[in-house]
Amino acid sequence: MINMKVSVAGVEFKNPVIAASGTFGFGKEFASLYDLSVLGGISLKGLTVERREGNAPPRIAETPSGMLNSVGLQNPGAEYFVRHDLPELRKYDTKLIANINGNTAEDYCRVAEIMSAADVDMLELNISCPNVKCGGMAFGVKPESVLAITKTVKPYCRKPLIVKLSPNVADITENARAAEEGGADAIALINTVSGMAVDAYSMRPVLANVKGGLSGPAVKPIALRMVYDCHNAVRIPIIGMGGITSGTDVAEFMLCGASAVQVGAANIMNPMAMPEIISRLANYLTETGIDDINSLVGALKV
Amino acid sequence: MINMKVSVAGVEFKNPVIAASGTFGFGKEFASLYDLSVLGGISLKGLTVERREGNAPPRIAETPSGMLNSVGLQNPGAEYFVRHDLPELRKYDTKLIANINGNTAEDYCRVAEIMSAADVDMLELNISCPNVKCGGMAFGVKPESVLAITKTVKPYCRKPLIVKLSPNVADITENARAAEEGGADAIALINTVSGMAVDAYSMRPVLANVKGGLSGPAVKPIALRMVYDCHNAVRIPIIGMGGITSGTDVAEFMLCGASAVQVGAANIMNPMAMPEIISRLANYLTETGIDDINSLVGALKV
Amino acid sequence: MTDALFEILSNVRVADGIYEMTLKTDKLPPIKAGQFANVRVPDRGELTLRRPFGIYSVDKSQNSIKIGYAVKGEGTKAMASLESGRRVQVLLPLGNGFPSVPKNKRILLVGGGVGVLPLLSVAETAENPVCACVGFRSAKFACKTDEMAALAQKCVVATDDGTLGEKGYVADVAEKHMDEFRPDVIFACGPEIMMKSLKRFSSLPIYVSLEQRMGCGMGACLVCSRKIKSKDGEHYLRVCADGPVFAFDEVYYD
Amino acid sequence: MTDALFEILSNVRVADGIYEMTLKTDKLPPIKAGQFANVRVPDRGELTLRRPFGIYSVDKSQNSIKIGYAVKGEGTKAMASLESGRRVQVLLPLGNGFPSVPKNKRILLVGGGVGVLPLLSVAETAENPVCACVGFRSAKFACKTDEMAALAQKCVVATDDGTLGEKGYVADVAEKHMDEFRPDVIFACGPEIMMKSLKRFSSLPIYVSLEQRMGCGMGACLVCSRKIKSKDGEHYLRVCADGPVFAFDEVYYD
Ligand SMILES: Cc1cc2nc3c(=O)[nH]c(=O)nc-3n(C[C@H](O)[C@H](O)[C@H](O)COP(=O)(O)OP(=O)(O)OC[C@H]3O[C@@H](n4cnc5c(N)ncnc54)[C@H](O)[C@@H]3O)c2cc1C
Ligand SMILES: Cc1cc2nc3c(=O)[nH]c(=O)nc-3n(C[C@H](O)[C@H](O)[C@H](O)COP(=O)(O)OP(=O)(O)OC[C@H]3O[C@@H](n4cnc5c(N)ncnc54)[C@H](O)[C@@H]3O)c2cc1C
Ligand SMILES: Cc1cc2nc3c(=O)[nH]c(=O)nc-3n(C[C@H](O)[C@H](O)[C@H](O)COP(=O)(O)O)c2cc1C
Ligand SMILES: Cc1cc2nc3c(=O)[nH]c(=O)nc-3n(C[C@H](O)[C@H](O)[C@H](O)COP(=O)(O)O)c2cc1C
Ligand code: FES
Ligand code: FES
Repeated sequence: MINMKVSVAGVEFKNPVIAASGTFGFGKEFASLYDLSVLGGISLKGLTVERREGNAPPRIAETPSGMLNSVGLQNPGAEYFVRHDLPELRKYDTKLIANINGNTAEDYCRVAEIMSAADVDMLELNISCPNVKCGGMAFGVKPESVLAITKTVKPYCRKPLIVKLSPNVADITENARAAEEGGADAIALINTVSGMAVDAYSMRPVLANVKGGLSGPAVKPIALRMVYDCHNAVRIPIIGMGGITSGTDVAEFMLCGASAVQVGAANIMNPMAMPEIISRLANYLTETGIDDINSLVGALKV
Repeated sequence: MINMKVSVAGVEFKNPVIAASGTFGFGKEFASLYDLSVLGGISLKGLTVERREGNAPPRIAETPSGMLNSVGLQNPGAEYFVRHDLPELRKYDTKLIANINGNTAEDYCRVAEIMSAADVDMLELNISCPNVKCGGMAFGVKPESVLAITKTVKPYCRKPLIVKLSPNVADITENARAAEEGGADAIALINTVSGMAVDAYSMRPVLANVKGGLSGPAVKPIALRMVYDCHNAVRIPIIGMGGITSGTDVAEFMLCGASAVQVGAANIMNPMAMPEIISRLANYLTETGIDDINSLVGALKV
Repeated sequence: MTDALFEILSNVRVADGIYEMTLKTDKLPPIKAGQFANVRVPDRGELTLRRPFGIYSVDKSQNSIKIGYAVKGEGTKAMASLESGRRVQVLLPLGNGFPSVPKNKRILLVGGGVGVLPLLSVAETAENPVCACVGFRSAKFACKTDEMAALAQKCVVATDDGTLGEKGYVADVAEKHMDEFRPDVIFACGPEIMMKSLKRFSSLPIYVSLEQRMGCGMGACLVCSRKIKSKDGEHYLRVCADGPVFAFDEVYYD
Repeated sequence: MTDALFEILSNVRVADGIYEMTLKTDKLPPIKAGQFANVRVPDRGELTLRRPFGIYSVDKSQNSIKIGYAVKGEGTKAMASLESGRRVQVLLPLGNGFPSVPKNKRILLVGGGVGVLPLLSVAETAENPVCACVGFRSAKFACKTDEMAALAQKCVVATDDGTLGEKGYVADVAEKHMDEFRPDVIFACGPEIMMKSLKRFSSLPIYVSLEQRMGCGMGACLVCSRKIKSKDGEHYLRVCADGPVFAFDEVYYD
């Protein structure tokens, strides 16, 4: 029997494949296509204290092997989610990660408090959303502010805390170390890369918000490089993501040092992406004769 | 008659489409496929004082809609180039840009001196190559060092100076302003994005150098965003690049604020890319009823 | 909802730049008029997003559907060159479709351009008396007018330049024929500007099928939002899952 | 050198995982034995790099060429599914090919796996006496042995597992037959490990055709370098433009 179980900051996932925040809603849409219990976990749509409407549409643009989004954290608010969506979701045998967002440090703390009291398994501090004016990325660029926000929020967390890093930085290892120092139990990377799409004929940006966050296969080389760099920089586990669409993509991230991965854009490209990725990953392990998936972590031969 | 002529820092290009450094050699290979005089210009393969061998192979990896390279500035040395390759190249009616590289500030100054004395039209300071250990990107990350190197090299330049910026930074506008302040006559962006590719089966990086520079269509959204941001930050002209493969791509960059563009990876994907792009660009101008291409620059309706 | 491989039975040009594709699968789920499909463009790995198209005709016995599409950009261009026998990944049925209205109520379908296609699904399935007014820029872009005429009690065709049917914008032409149509409810689909021009009929219930750039097409990614008026104020609703059909007076037209 | 659209005349499987594609264009430039082509995988926009393949046969009268390819990754997988009539963008001829040697000199071709294919072009065009020793992992991977046998004076086939011809690695088998081959020069193409094992023959001039990951294929981008010994020391030369054929003793094998 091949072992696919991985453990991140004490939380055990049945396999390393987790749905990435914002691309999987609160899971219910996908539940009508397949059993969510096959998933390692689900990182839920980013939550804020209050309901948020998000940015003006259009909010998505296709780019070569990628996509830009500018959703801007549309969500019903953390408490609403806990009451209306969580109970149904909890019926599945999969780990749940609450993705925490805010405009201010207080907001973050408040959502961390609410979600710490709720029946979720981990918290993911999103300080890297490029699509909201205040909050989001503002906290995630400078190592000092990564350190400060992590330290501030950590005491409100009664679940293991993941800090999700932005790739829009000069040296991601500084921010990884700042998160570690601030008390993060794990880091997740990458969030989307700031980008833009233009319609040459209308002479307008495709997104109403002008800029958006790039994700999908196009960013995979950037994400792999950042995971690899962070693996050499911090001791806490890494959840890798950015452009994963196949079982071998998962292996590539783990070889670079990720203990688990998240799958985002692929869910949008192909609603059956995650079960397919998980079964391909199992095939890959068989083909390569690996009996414990954990042996991949950081095993890149350089 | 539609005007395709653009002028960058006083140098007039017959059209805004320039071959990007490193993807076009010294032109002679492409000269056997088409007349180089159709081009706006050519930015030559990066030159150093001494001949350089570059990095160990493999030096290229395919990524989704992109490619990674780790050439590491293989070149025959600036003086050798001037003697052996420049005379032949100068026969074509197109502008030539010398791409200047070095390990130390002195190196940069020396190449700037050599190329200032040679029959080229502009100099392009490459402080953003991610593929060499010392030099290159080290000078291009921090605004202070961009300012310092620009200031140091500028006095040796007897041709208009372009400073080529790295995208591997948190805020490219700071570096654009630093280059402007240091005396750059124009900026060029983006150089390649630091990335990595892994072979899941051999469990090794695809590139011998482990990391490489990402370019091609995958990076276009990142490049457009950076050109747009810089256009709002500096007064000197911008040469935009990153993933251009079509006439409308050129228009997109110009709408975001580029006065001219460079075409890199597309030459590798398709050796006829540049003449095709130029003729498509002319079609685009006809279709949209634009009679002076300069009216596109920064004309994005936001 | 199911995401399945469909085989292309046929893929033919039906008007200038407009194609009709018949797609067959093993087991087709039930589909309502006005629902849509999210189609993956095969082979073209660089095209990450699926393309949404209304399902305008369903043949349950054959497990086949028809979509009609205008060639606009890269994706539809690639689709137009696909040959019969090729397989395409399709997610369907998506969205809520047009509401069902009591059988005795008369439905008027107002369609512009390829917007007539989703309306055909109503004409095909509704047990109500159905009339239609369909408009095109010019005769060469007119599509499926015969089918509509066969399915509807009355079908008026309009073109902006008068090269087919009556000359004029579809809403103007529809207005002239209101006495004959005598609708209880209007279902509409077409360009935003056409939809906006239906304001004159707003004494009647109007349902419009909207378009928005989409990602998942199934309600999960929240990229397809549109501002919709509801009891508790204005909210961004998902065109894919909460629409694509909305009541006219809930929609903001600007 | 020309970059032109070629039409696929045929694309057939010739051994397990190995295909042969015949490509025709309007006007084929002259091509030397051992030169190669850089092929754009059609439709798959996400595959940015072309794939290099040896041109193993040229029909000047038909303006057609043949390439043979092993299905390895995404690009060759996509190529294997292309149907006749499809068009493919091809840059050719590339590289310097095998050197011409005086007509009376006997050439021994040593090929491993799909490496036999570029050698066929030598057998097809050289006016010299040509012998060949071609090796495969197993009978099911053996390709073009009949063609080689028809073109060469003598052709010995070897397989690692003995399922076809003589059992053993190709260099070992070639060594046994040296008295019959009596070569003046050896041309070789195959996996690195096979090439390395030719060291035993290095009293003879040996020319090897190398593979390296490539970009432009035409000498401009400098990504395909390989360390080569020359008079003034070791230098990175371009496999595409300075090769792909190099003298054995100029090449570093590690
Ligand atoms: C619910 C719904 C039903 C539709 N039904 C039909 C139909 O039956 N027939 C038909 O011809 N068209 C229909 N459309 C529009 C159709 O989806 C677009 O014309 C098509 O996606 C354009 O793809 P492209 O590859 O040609 O364009 P590209 O410009 O290459 O597309 C780039 C991206 O923009 C999106 N996009 C571009 N135009 C539109 C648009 N108008 N609406 C939504 N997304 C767009 C594409 O889906 C893709 O993600 C419908 C749209 C929606 C939302
Ligand atoms: C000069 C030359 C001549 C060749 N002739 C032949 C031939 O006649 N028949 C044949 O079957 N193969 C030949 N090869 C190898 C062939 O190019 C690769 O097997 C093929 O590119 C793999 O493509 P893929 O899409 O299947 O693999 P992928 O793994 O999807 O390719 C990814 C990238 O890696 C490159 N790549 C992968 N393997 C190789 C390799 N071994 N050498 C160079 N690049 C590689 C691809 O070109 C592509 O850029 C030759 C290579 C060279 C350099
Ligand atoms: C439509 C969309 C919405 C997203 N929303 C969130 C979010 O709410 N919180 C968050 O942390 N990341 C969000 N992300 C980022 C993803 O979780 C992920 O970090 C990124 O997309 C890279 O992974 P991918 O290439 O697999 O998509 C969103 C991404 C997309 C495409
Ligand atoms: C193979 C290769 C070699 C390059 N060498 C250089 C170089 O010598 N100097 C330089 O300034 N940029 C170099 N670049 C970067 C390009 O000039 C360009 O900035 C980058 O590739 C982005 O444009 P593109 O997406 O059109 O390729 C190189 C790029 C490639 C792909
Ligand atoms: S397209 Fe994803 S929610 Fe509508
Ligand atoms: S592949 Fe570009 S120089 Fe050889």
